[in-house]
Amino acid sequence: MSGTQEATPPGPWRSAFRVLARNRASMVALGVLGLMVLLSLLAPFYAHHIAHTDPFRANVAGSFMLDGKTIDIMQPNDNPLHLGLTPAGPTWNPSAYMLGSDSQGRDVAARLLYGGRISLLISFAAAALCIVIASVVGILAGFFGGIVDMVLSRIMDIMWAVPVYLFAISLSIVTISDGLHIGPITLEADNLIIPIAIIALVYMPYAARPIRGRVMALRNADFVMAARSLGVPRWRILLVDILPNVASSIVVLAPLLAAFALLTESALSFLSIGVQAPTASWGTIIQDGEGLIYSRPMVAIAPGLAIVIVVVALNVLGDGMRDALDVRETSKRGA
Amino acid sequence: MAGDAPLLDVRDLCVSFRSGGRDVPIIENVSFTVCEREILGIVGESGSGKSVTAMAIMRLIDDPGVSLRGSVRFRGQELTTLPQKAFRHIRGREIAMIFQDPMTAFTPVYTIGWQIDEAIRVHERVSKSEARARTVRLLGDMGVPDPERTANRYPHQLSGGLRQRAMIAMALSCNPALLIADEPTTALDVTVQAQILDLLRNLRTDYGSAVMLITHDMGVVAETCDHVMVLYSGRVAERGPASAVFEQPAHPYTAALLDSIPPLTGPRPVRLPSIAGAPPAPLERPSGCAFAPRCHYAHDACVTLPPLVRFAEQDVACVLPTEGKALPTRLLHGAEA
Amino acid sequence: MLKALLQRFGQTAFVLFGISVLVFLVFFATPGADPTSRIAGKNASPETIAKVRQEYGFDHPLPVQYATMMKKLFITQDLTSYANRGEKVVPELIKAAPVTLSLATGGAVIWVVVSILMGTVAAAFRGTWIDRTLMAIGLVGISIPVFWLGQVANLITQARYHDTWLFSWVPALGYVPFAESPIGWFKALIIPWCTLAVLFIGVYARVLRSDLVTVSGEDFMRTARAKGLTPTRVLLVHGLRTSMITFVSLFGMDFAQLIGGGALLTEVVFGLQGVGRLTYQALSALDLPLIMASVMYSAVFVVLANALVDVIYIFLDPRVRDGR
Amino acid sequence: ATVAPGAPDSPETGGILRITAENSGGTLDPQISYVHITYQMEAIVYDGLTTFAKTPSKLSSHAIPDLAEALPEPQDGGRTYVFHLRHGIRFSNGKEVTPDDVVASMQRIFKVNSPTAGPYYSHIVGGEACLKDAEHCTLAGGVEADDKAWTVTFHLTHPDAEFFDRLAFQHASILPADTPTHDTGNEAPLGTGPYKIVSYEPNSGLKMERNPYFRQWDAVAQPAGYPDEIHYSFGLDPEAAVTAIENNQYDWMLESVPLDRQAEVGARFSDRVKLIDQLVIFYAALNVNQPPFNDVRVRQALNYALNRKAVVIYNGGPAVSSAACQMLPTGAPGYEPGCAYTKGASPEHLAPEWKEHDLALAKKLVEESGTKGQKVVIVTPGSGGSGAIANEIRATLVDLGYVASVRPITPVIEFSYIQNSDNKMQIGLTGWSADYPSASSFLRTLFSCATFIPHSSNSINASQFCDPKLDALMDKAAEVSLTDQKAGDALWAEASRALMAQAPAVPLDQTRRVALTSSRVHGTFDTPIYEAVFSQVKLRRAGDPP
Amino acid sequence: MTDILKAIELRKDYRLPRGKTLRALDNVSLTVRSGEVLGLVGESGCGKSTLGRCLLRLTDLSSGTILFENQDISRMNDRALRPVRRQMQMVFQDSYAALNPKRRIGDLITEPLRVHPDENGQKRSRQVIEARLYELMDLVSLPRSALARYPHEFSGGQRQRINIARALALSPRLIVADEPVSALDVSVQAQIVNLFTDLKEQLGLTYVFIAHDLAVVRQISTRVAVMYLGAIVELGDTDTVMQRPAHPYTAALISAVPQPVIGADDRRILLHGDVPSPISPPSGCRFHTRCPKAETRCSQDAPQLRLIGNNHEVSCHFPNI
Ligand SMILES: Nc1ncnc2c1ncn2[C@@H]1O[C@H](COP(=O)(O)OP(=O)(O)OP(=O)(O)O)[C@@H](O)[C@H]1O
Ligand SMILES: Nc1ncnc2c1ncn2[C@@H]1O[C@H](COP(=O)(O)OP(=O)(O)OP(=O)(O)O)[C@@H](O)[C@H]1O
Ligand SMILES: [Mg+2]
Ligand SMILES: [Mg+2]
Repeated sequence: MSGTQEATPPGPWRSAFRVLARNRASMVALGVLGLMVLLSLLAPFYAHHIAHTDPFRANVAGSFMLDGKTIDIMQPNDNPLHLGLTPAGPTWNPSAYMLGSDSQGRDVAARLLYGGRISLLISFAAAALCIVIASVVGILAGFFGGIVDMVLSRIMDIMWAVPVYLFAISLSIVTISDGLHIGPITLEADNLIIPIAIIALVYMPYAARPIRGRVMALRNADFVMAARSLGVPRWRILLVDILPNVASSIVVLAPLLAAFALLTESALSFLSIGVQAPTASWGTIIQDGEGLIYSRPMVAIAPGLAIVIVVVALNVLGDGMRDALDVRETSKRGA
Repeated sequence: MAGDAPLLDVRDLCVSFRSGGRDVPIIENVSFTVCEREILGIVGESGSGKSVTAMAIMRLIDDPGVSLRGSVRFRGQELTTLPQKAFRHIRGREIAMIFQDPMTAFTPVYTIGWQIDEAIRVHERVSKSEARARTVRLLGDMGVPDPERTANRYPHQLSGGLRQRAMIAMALSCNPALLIADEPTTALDVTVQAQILDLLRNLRTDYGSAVMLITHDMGVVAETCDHVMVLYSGRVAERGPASAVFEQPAHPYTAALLDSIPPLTGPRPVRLPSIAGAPPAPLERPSGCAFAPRCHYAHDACVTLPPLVRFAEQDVACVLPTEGKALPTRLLHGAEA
Repeated sequence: MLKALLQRFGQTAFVLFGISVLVFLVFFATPGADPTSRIAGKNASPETIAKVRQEYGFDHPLPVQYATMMKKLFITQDLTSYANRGEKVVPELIKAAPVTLSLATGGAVIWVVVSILMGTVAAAFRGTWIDRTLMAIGLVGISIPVFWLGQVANLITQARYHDTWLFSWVPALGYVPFAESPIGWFKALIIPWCTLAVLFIGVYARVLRSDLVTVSGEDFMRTARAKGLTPTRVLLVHGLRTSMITFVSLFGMDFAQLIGGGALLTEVVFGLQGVGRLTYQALSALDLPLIMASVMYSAVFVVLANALVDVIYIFLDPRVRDGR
Repeated sequence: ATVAPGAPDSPETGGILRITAENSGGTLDPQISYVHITYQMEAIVYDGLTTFAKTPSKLSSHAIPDLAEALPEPQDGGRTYVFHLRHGIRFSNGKEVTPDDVVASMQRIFKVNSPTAGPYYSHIVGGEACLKDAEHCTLAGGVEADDKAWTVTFHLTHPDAEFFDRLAFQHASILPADTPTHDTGNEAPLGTGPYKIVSYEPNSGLKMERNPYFRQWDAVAQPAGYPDEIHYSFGLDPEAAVTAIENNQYDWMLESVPLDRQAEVGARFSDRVKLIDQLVIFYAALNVNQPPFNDVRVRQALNYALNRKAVVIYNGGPAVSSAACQMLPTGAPGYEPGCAYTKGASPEHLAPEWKEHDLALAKKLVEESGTKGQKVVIVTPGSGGSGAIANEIRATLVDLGYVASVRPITPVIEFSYIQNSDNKMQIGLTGWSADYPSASSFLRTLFSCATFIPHSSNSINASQFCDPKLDALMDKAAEVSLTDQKAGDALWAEASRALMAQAPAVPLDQTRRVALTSSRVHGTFDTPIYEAVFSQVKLRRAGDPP
Repeated sequence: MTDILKAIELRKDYRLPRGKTLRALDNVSLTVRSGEVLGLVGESGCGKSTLGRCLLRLTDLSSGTILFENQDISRMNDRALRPVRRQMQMVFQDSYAALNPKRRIGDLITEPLRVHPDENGQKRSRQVIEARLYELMDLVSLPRSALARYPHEFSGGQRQRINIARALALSPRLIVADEPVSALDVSVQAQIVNLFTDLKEQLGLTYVFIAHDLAVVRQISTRVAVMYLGAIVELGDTDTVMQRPAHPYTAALISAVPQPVIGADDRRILLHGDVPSPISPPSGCRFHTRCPKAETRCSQDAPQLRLIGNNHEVSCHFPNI
């Protein structure tokens, strides 16, 4: 199988990428994610140049133009008691409250795009942070074993014994009340780092356990034994032999964690303990929409759909990456 | 030694898999016969297509990209076109199969006895207790100590040798006419292997079954088989009565294979005769003789695919015999003079 | 066996201790969490506040407070809430448990049955459009935020289409005890069950399918086919049975988390007064005794369920039985 | 049909009233609980010596006699009151109410550390001592029973114009003398009203049945009840509650109809909607000790700049919300219309009502103060509608040139958070509703020097406002009210104007409750203090015309 | 000939779950003489690999002493062992598992050169490393084009060559080869066996060659040790042991090997039963449960390894002299 072609063959990463590139579903998912990211990056452009609104500024007393007519954003009702004010509904016109207004008179479509920025940012950042922490914990526990493993595993046991959402909610409520003050570092309650860190932390055991398991398996692998018999120092074994081999397991976790993070973020924000106003995320928009679900369900439905689409795309991508990076798959191809 | 009408008649069997958008031919035009009570050995290096041949006969390849050509006749009945439902009555009852790794070939969550009972009860309408009685008897016949208790044990509780015996017992549970054994002793120790081979050898007298024994160990073939077929890279290199093949291999590959086995007795060669290189991957298989790139005797004629020709008692896919340049008779090296 | 049991017990105790200390410390580290002024009531005079502080023992050092709280929680079981004065916490939890148990059990029945069906069918038709469709449905199920799904379900069944024949039977949100009316109980819970199950159906169907696919490449599946068994029997009796081992371990974890309050979003959206919602309310009200009790409760359940899964393992997998 | 004991003999008597609420109110102990829903619930279970009318009346109506035969004349310059107890009133166990029960109940206020023990009752002679040493509280010389004359005499350390109102508040409910002197929690003590609480689970529900020993003694103070039983269910959020009531699964909900549903409810069930006035004011407290609000011009600027129209819209539009210009809600004693901070008005020249915000003037004031560009953090409860208003204030402050941000805080903590001077709150959103109708419970409670306690979370004066001149004015108003209600009210109105001139808060709006009933419910039962008196709900039987 | 490695009464226990222990090595003593090839045979699970690893100190011993060139290495820690490591290397059975799948062949082979300083204690330069690399590639007949490739792109035989090249990089004196040819096809096996033979001649190496295939062991080794259940039962010169096995187990083992010759030898000694579990080994002589010659004594006292001829040791009460 070797020797016939002279050109340098692709490395395992590159060839995995090629497999991924051939997977149509993954590519579609990647496209959808890219589109979502692009749309959210375009949020200011949309808000300023198309919709002409400030999606963070309350505008209940205002009005807008549609087809030459002036429409009040908050529309009074003509029931006998004059009860209730209903925000403008979807116009399906990108330049004028395309998806309607929320209860503060803000353009839902523009907020959806801005919310996407925050939701995606949190989801990606939390996944990245989680992976970093989990890798450190998992690799330390798996590689050094013994007492290090004992302590870290017990900590993970404790974290894992509390349902994930409960854990996240507890941490959020605690930090939301007055931000976070650790020594000289002060994080205001509305700092995005707080939800990011919380989400990263609660999913840490989820990611760290498989990493630990993988490292433990690798620690007893023949090639590590071989490296030891060559007199390679431990830190170098860790760096050169273990890390690159757990890397694929770690990378595969990324999209899944991003999906979890997005769902968790939206749940926290839905409970008003995630992203704090005036910043918007898809979860906070759903929360805004909860108060309008009977009169203007679109406010809650639109961000929900956005979440579903992104999470589906992340999961598909995750599946594709798992197939592409599967270690057994690679070895089978070479056998 | 063997019955006259062939029990199993395989003609021009070809199997290919789709992979990476291409058809990968794994075995090409493999033909052979197995007669009643005969033991046929199929040898070849890893990846030469031995298992695929066996699985193709049993129609056990469920890869969606597989394509199968040729004919497999069992007692005159064409198997390749038989509907799945009808085929199930042949599987396990007429043709049974045992696999290389007795560790993984049993479902881990059921007892050995349960699994053998199941094999009996699929094909015959017997009560549970009758089935169990037969299971116990079979296990006893296979030399399993304390068969009643063993039947109630789980696969992981048995040693490799016992497991393989149980496997054979399961295969024999419906008295099959043909037993296909895919490397049944590779995972076992030599001393245990000797016991299992002994068992297999006695099957034809005790159960009247023919055996297709797949192995990569020439020693096992020499000790056990009546006939032998040598596969090289998915094609038949040579086939014929074992005595003839071992005495005078007609294919340079067979000869080289035999030579490269270090002898257990007699003088030790300083260096072992070895074959340079490695067998080609299916996709890189030459269109001519697949062995030519590694062959001492390769010459211009080898660029075309050599047909199977009759040489002495065996059939061989090599041009040498037709060119009259047959290989020298093999020194009976290893046997104590 | 006894030793293993003791070890388990020790681990449980350790985990509980760790969590309780953590909760306790975090609570007192939270600014504004000092419950004294809330207990005393708005506009209470400083004397009253001092009295309350003394009465509730907030003037003792933290370790003493911790010990007192643990004693009240586990031994005398008369721990009272800080937010709802006079409310005993343990009975609250005991009353909330059946709600959560009903929700989780019903949801579990649905998701187990449906996901086994989906997973098995998809595996049996591997590579066909049936497989792809089922797995895509599962994926969407995984991706829907449960609180959103619940809201949409409510919108449809409680408001938009409540007047139609389709949903006119749907009762008001809330829990109906089984003992009070089994039919009411069922009607009140069926929509929450389905909502809760959607996520898990997706997860389990996918896990089961991929497990079955992996298993179908195993030697023993080939053996089973070689015996002449029908494909259905091979898949169900040999494949599914073996795959159930992973399935059950996953199930144990998830079910435990739900019983322990993990279904709180569902409980919140459907107005079910279960453990999850209780915990959420306790957290929102920074009601330490209730937080402590419910977190302990949920940890106990998670740990217990893990132990239970180990036991079930022994039934399902004879290899585990022999300590292999 | 035979009528149950204590029930009005009317064809509308009977049935079960089903009430839903999102949360229970915690402890049932009437002398401890300080939440509105318990107040409302227990109004028909307990009685005080005085009470508020349980039939429709004005918002500003004062206390009337209940267990007392009549309101006694003040003696000793308003420091002594002799109450004649009614005869033959029984607790729900059949025991008669005696003067000793009254004395014990007054002592119990201190013994159980009732939240209002200090602010409302410590001026009873012996009260201060009781605050310090609750266990041995006797109120000796303060409350005296006379079994022969069947009277109870109260001695106060100083005159109190609101004494009857305070005795009407639920913390002064009369309980049997042998009621345990600790928080009874989920067990309700015995009461004298038409109903008794028979079961209570804070997370699922509460049941009331008729008190078999109740006989109506005064149809206004404690009328006999129509429903045979009253059931509360806890756990349904308001959205779901509306749906459930629309579908006639419940009769009444304790929360207001959420904004989202008001249009729908108004259109489909206008005959089943009740709009109930409340004595409540929403406001933003401005910390007069923290920049930039330590400058009166900035406080006035914000008052000018904030668009109350938006605030009204957030709270449901003009039908249910009205813009507030002062810290006394409309309808409170001493309230006089007048708006200092709207276009064309000033503290010296009041406009009759709020018309339009005046951003230009506000900007000018800010310019003068030289505080532009400073950072302002708006503290708001983390959930509910306050967030939107906080956001509106943020936008306004940004318009005025500040760098403003919103900090939402868990609702349960927010109230005490903004009170604690250690937190250096600048501006905090909150609301205040009175326990009884009086000007002092708004002005004096929220803005007098005495109610600012530094470094404490129980410092109701979140603005940290202390002006001895205003204090003196309020003292005078209280004193005059003792003898001349009208003159007193005028003084309170003056105090309110004086307070607003200093603008230690931004009054936002006053809202009405939007209540929805099932189609079974009729009868008038909405009253100002209790908002609804459930004993007065009449339920249609099946088959009755709707 | 000098002794390069001396193992004295090695014992290795593995802890198993539930407090059981498995004695994988029980009082194994052995010397490896400079320049010889010591073949180590025995059935699966008898402790061959464990012994191999212990000899190289890749696992900790439970007890016993190992002298490498008269230096006690049995208690050294990883750091102290490092200089010793370059003198002794291991080649593994599973050629794929022994190579890090994520690294290029060139990097894998030069790894030891990079982590060990040269004779003068200096870090090796790129040029030196490269030169050595090409030397090694030639030694094991690998094409240079292989350098930039990854392990999965090679056949089993080629991978085993890579493993051998890496083991040779630091010019060790002793190589422990743990079943290096068992996973290979016969035709490739012959190539590798020849390679081992050639390298030994060229570089003057000493091998401990572990295999379960007696024929291979006979081909390559000068002395043979036969193991059974964690103990050495027979030890002697290859020809002596193969032609006149003294231990009944060795005899059965040799006779059980199938030979590619028709009608070779039908006087087979068939053992009964399976190898007992090492967790609960039989009392007395461990082989007595399967031994055709077992007597009561065998189940009571365990025989010691004793010299019965020139260089020929056996642990049996009734050896075939
Ligand atoms: N399902 C499949 N799809 C693609 N290729 C396959 C499949 N099954 C087997 N092959 C390929 O067919 C070739 C022959 O495989 P086979 O299992 O028959 O070899 P074998 O002779 O039995 O070897 P071994 O001695 O290792 O068992 C191998 O190259 C293998 O990779
Ligand atoms: N890490 C370990 N933990 C527990 N037991 C082990 C471990 N490694 C090996 N063993 C056990 O020790 C015994 C000897 O193992 P070892 O690998 O040395 O045998 P071996 O002779 O090399 O076998 P094989 O021929 O299968 O490679 C076996 O019973 C094995 O199960
Ligand atoms: Mg095979
Ligand atoms: Mg080994």
